[in-house]
Amino acid sequence: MGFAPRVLAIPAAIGLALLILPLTALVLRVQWSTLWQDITSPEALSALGLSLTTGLTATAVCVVLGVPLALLIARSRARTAAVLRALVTVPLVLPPMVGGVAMLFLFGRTSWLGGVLAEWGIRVPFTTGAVVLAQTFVALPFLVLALEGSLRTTGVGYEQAAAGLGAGRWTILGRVTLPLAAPGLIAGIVLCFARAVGEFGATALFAGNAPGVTQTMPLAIYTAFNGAGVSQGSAVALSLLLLVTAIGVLLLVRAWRPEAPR
Amino acid sequence: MGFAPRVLAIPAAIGLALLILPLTALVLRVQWSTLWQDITSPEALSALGLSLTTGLTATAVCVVLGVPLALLIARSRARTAAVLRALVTVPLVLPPMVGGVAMLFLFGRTSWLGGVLAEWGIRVPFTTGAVVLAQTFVALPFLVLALEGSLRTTGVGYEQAAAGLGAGRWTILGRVTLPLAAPGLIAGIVLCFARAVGEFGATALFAGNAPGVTQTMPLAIYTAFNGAGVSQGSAVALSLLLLVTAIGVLLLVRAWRPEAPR
Amino acid sequence: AGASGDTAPGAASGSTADVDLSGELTIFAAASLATAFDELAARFEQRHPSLDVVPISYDGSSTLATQLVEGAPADVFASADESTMKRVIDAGLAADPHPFASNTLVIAVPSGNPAAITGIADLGESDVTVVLCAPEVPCGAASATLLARNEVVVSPASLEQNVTAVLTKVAAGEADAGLVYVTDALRAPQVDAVEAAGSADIVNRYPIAALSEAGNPAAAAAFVDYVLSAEGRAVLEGLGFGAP
Amino acid sequence: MTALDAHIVVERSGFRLDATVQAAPGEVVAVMGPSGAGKSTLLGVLAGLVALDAGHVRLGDRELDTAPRPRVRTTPSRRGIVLLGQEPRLFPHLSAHENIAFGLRAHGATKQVAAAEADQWLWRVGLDGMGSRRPAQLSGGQQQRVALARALATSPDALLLDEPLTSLDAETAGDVRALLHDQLTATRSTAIVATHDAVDAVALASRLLVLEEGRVTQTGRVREVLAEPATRFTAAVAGLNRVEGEVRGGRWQRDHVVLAAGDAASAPSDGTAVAAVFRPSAVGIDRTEADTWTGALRLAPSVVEGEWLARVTRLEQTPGGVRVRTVDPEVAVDLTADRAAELGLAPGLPVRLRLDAGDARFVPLG
Amino acid sequence: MTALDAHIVVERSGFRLDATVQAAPGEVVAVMGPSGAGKSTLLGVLAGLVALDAGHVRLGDRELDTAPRPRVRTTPSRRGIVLLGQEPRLFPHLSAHENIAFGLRAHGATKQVAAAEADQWLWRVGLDGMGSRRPAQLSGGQQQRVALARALATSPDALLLDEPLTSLDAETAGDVRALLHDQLTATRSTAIVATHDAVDAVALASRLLVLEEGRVTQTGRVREVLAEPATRFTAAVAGLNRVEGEVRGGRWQRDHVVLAAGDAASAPSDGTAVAAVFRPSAVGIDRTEADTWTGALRLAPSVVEGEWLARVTRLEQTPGGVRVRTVDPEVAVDLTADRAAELGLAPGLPVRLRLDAGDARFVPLG
Ligand SMILES: Nc1ncnc2c1ncn2[C@@H]1O[C@H](COP(=O)(O)OP(=O)(O)OP(=O)(O)O)[C@@H](O)[C@H]1O
Ligand SMILES: Nc1ncnc2c1ncn2[C@@H]1O[C@H](COP(=O)(O)OP(=O)(O)OP(=O)(O)O)[C@@H](O)[C@H]1O
Ligand SMILES: [Mg+2]
Ligand SMILES: [Mg+2]
Repeated sequence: MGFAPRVLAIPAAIGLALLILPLTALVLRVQWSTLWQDITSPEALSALGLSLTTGLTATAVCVVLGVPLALLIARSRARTAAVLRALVTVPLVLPPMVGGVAMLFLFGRTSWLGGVLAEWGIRVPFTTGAVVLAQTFVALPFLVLALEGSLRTTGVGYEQAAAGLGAGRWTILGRVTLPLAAPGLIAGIVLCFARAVGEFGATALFAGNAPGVTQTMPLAIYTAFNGAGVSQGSAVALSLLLLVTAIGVLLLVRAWRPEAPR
Repeated sequence: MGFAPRVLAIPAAIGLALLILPLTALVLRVQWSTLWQDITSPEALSALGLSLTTGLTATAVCVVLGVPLALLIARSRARTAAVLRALVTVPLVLPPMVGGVAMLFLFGRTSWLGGVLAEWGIRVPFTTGAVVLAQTFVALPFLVLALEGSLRTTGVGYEQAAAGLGAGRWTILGRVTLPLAAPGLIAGIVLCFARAVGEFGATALFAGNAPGVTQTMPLAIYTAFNGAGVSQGSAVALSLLLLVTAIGVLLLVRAWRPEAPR
Repeated sequence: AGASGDTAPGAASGSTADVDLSGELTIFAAASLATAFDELAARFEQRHPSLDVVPISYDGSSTLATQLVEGAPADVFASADESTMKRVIDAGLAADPHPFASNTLVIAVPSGNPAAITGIADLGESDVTVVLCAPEVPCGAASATLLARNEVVVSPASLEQNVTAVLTKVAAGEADAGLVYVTDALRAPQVDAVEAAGSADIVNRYPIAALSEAGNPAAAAAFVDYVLSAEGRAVLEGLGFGAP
Repeated sequence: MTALDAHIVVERSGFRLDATVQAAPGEVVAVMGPSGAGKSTLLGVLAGLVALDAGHVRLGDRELDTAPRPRVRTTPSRRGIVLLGQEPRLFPHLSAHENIAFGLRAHGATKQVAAAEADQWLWRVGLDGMGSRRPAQLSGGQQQRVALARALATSPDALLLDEPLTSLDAETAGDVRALLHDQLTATRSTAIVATHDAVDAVALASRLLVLEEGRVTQTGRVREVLAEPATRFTAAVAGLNRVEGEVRGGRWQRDHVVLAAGDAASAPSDGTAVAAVFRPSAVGIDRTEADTWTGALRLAPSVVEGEWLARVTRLEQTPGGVRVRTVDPEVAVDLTADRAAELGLAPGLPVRLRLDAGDARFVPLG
Repeated sequence: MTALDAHIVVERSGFRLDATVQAAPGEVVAVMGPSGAGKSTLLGVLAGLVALDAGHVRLGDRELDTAPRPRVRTTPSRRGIVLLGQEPRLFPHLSAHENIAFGLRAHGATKQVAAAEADQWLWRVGLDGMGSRRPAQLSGGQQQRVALARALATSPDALLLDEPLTSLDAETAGDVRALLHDQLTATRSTAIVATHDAVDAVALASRLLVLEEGRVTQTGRVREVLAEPATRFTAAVAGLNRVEGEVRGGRWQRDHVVLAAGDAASAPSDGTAVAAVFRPSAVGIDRTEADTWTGALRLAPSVVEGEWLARVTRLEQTPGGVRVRTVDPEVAVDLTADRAAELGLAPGLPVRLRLDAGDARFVPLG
């Protein structure tokens, strides 16, 4: 544990156990007989595909919007930063379902914006786009806050050195700022993707639960859970499928680590 | 924006708008006539109290378990760290509802662990403790990942300097490691608390929904939302109450920033 | 199939079978109807080969109602209770709902009935862990009425958000008993049902309606008729739903 | 024509920098000054990293900065100026080779060209074969050399070097200094070099600017400044004693120290303030007859030209022998280790110092 | 009895450190060596920050480290050793005052005592009134002084200083050097000081250890090592020329350079390898009659004792004048600026060098 007190290994182990043991209990209850069938059903696969597509899209959107936002906050004066950070934190606190209601209120047809969009023939809710929007809404704060922490820790010393060498702003961003904040950026992307893929409440309300269009894995799990009685067999099977896939994607993200410092 | 390209202000603004506009839409729909009544009802206040107590307790537990875990990961070799990080990420991906089922499987009285606990006269589900446990389970990964990012960014240089001065491991932890990783630690605590307070799915399944014991704000909001009433007025009112309170707590966390670097 | 429903609108269903329906049919249905409506939709689609029944969106009735009010595109809405249907009607999205099924409460106990529950009076025992639906949601309201009628005072360990949560706790053995709908109890393998005295009087009715903004009004009306038809009813009854 | 022309005012609590710097095209200017004098701040302003509170920075015919209004501030990357900061700040996530290539790429070199040049530069600073190491895997001096190579490789319009040769041993420093000199001469770069070492100033620069507490106290050709230091600090840098006194009747005098002032006698009038500047090794030293300061004073003859009584305050071992510091006035005396042992000096003892007026230079105070 | 006794072996790709270090209680040992020689690694091992691959570290009668087995490794905080690293690494989140107090607190001082002592130390290093500043608000030299104060304040059993006086100007460095010397003497600390400056070594240490490419090439009393450098590096540090040759018939010879070897003649036998060591200023220089190297060779008389032909490779400006570097053999010659101008030297030109054998010291090769 580097220079940390060695006894801290004990709480660390407890923490790890707390996270892992429930999953073990879950795996122990899997009905192996129907597992293969459950996870290869067309609905499951379509939900998985949708989850991956929307999850990755939402993560990409979060990176595009969140990295600039994190930079803005990290390089603002203390007071401005505090306000911005509070604003970013708000959607986190909201139970996702309320977030979904809020988005419905914003984009739904009874709202001003929804009305305008409807006149242009654009309907946002109940589309795959709405799923991405809902996931972005709930996942963005994670990326922003995690990255901002790392950006602040890194400081501006190396950016100054790069500027002193005559590097332009984009070069500094791409070759210095982001690589140095890579641990935070990657943590942010992981949190963001995980949250987007696991997103349930906001999607259920704002995008609906239409198989093939807006029914992502969590919704499929929810439906399986509610519908098929309490055997939970297929819900658990689907959960495992989601888990394994998401971990697979995340390991790919980890593998991409261009220039890790130290 | 420091040394970052200035055009990035545009996506930053879009990101911020995406996070804030839905909340504005929500506030616009508040039924001001019944607002006061909704948020001062004894049930609402008791749920709020419970949410704050359990949320803060869960955050404290997360700090106690998560800081060591983050240190362990941040100071492990790359390969070990990757495995540990993947393990920590797993619960993030799981829809919380499934997490609740998993915890029920682990601590329920039909399980081995639950049986042992029951023999000692301890029942976990349906208690406030279960709420804290569920919240800890879903919130811990956020603290760990956000802090780990910052710890890795900081590196061990200053810890070496402190060790070179003869400082013991606890001194290094308290006076050097954590203060230097403060941005990440604070980001982690904010994410953790927000996630704990907003937690709904796992609590609903694992802890149940007994007013005063396990009915936290999100559960109260959900109940109000699904209630037979014609409008979601009180659900929205309760959401606002939760929001304002949580932001208040988070601003207090921000105010506590012992020794911010740079 | 003969039409022998006690309400008039279903009478014509046999004849509409011959109408050549086409396009897509979108159905929003309460989560507890999932098994039944999947079956009904499949049969209906078989009857009308050129009609495409879009996979049905299941969710809590309240969620579905909110979505419909905010513009969700759907042709048919089947709700789990009448007050939710009323919200949709009040928004001007549907005109005449038809009750098409009903449900009554039973006591669900873990298989084997470890706490030896024999009737509703046992739920008042202090050493029995009971979970109920929250009074705000339909099954909770019904449970409260039932308990009140039987003058049983229960201190529930939890007031669950929906039937599934009650069933999960019972199935996991965490609760000794819970009040759920018959159809739910039937679906759950690790759960046994115990008759609750007086439950027959407390009936929950499921209304269905074709939506006024339906993209495919003909198909919507036909599907409503089909659900109300004898064949539809037979399917529902096979899954434990009572007559409306 | 001047390549670089700046009047720099920076205000900070307890510190104010107010300095004018000019450099002709291709000229190398050394900046020296005590710790905290404002050298790094000055370079930071020129590089665009520190904001100007008043004044201007001009490079060639471009106005880079002006303040307070109209406020102009050119972004660092558009200045055509490269700064090697006092902390080398090698990018920890890039290898030594990539660090050098970074500067080249920032100046528009293609990938191939940058890689090839970086290889060459590694070789030039004696780090052949270490290109793939991360900075953390290099020693302090190796890092310093990579940082220098990174800055030099860019061959910019103007180069700012903040203590480029610290943490290098004498031999390596000599080689790198020669490399730096050759590079600056070959590219005819306008350069400003902050340094603490007179050797660097003499070897690299043609002009020297002395900065003390935010102000320029002396400027001119390097050797001239070092030969006629205007302040105690500059004298210390040049390794000389500097004692301020005044000229009266052809004699230079400070308290009880009197020297025959040859050419200083041509000073316009009596009472002119003049500093005597002389090498520590030019001063002769002897024990007094008495063992105590008061005793020595009692025995002291009246003022003798070129001789005075002093008290030892500190003995410092130096490679050449021993340096004896005395008060009043503050004068350092160098003597060999043997002679020091023979004299048996210790702090507090009185000594008799001798100085041949021919060994001193008399510099009128500005 | 030795306070510190270590045999240190560290293996790294392309680098192997294998050195023995000993220090008596209260002794100060200077370590010098070229950049990348392993000085910082050596100190890192002693401080417990770098793992030993073989050997041992003993402090007093405690075995701090042994390797490979039985492997003992004492945690840094239990060693009673304090290291001031090459990078000062002031804690950026603590003020200067808190940084100094940190070391004191780590050594068990109470809050009040630590605060009071920290104040005193700030004053001693000339940073009175800057205690509340964060490191980022201090100049490089000010940071260096805070770091030094932070390390010295702890008064540990053994003190390791890695280039403690870099980035300080001559005057401040002198004051801090004196402070450091007084402190080391007063506390009778055993100390190891890595430095690049012979001035530091002479002023602070009694023994000097020269480390080159991971091996100890010379060790002994500081002045003796500097007077009789065993390697080119040490000669460079001492500012001397060192030419290896051999003694034959009472004459020292290297190629066409021949000197009358006075005392070296007492060497056991002919053919003994002996290095001639002499100051650059002791060498006389003249233009040859011919303007080109080949021409000069043609005109050269047969070998003359104390005179040889050489070619100029580099001219370096120095504060004292000009240093002319020549090959073969490599000899540096110091001359005044005037004389250099008069000679009109340039790289490539042939010159005639003269050296009085009395100015050279002959050191048999070990
Ligand atoms: N960020 C800052 N905020 C406030 N004061 C500062 C800041 N940076 C430097 N200073 C102060 O400004 C003065 C000049 O600092 P500067 O770094 O320019 O000195 P310097 O001449 O480079 O010294 P050194 O030789 O020690 O590097 C110092 O007194 C320093 O304490
Ligand atoms: N972490 C590392 N991994 C691999 N090699 C290293 C590492 N750190 C240092 N080295 C190498 O070990 C050798 C010794 O380094 P060290 O820092 O001890 O040198 P030094 O004598 O202190 O040099 P300097 O005077 O430049 O500070 C160098 O060749 C360096 O490149
Ligand atoms: Mg500086
Ligand atoms: Mg070193």
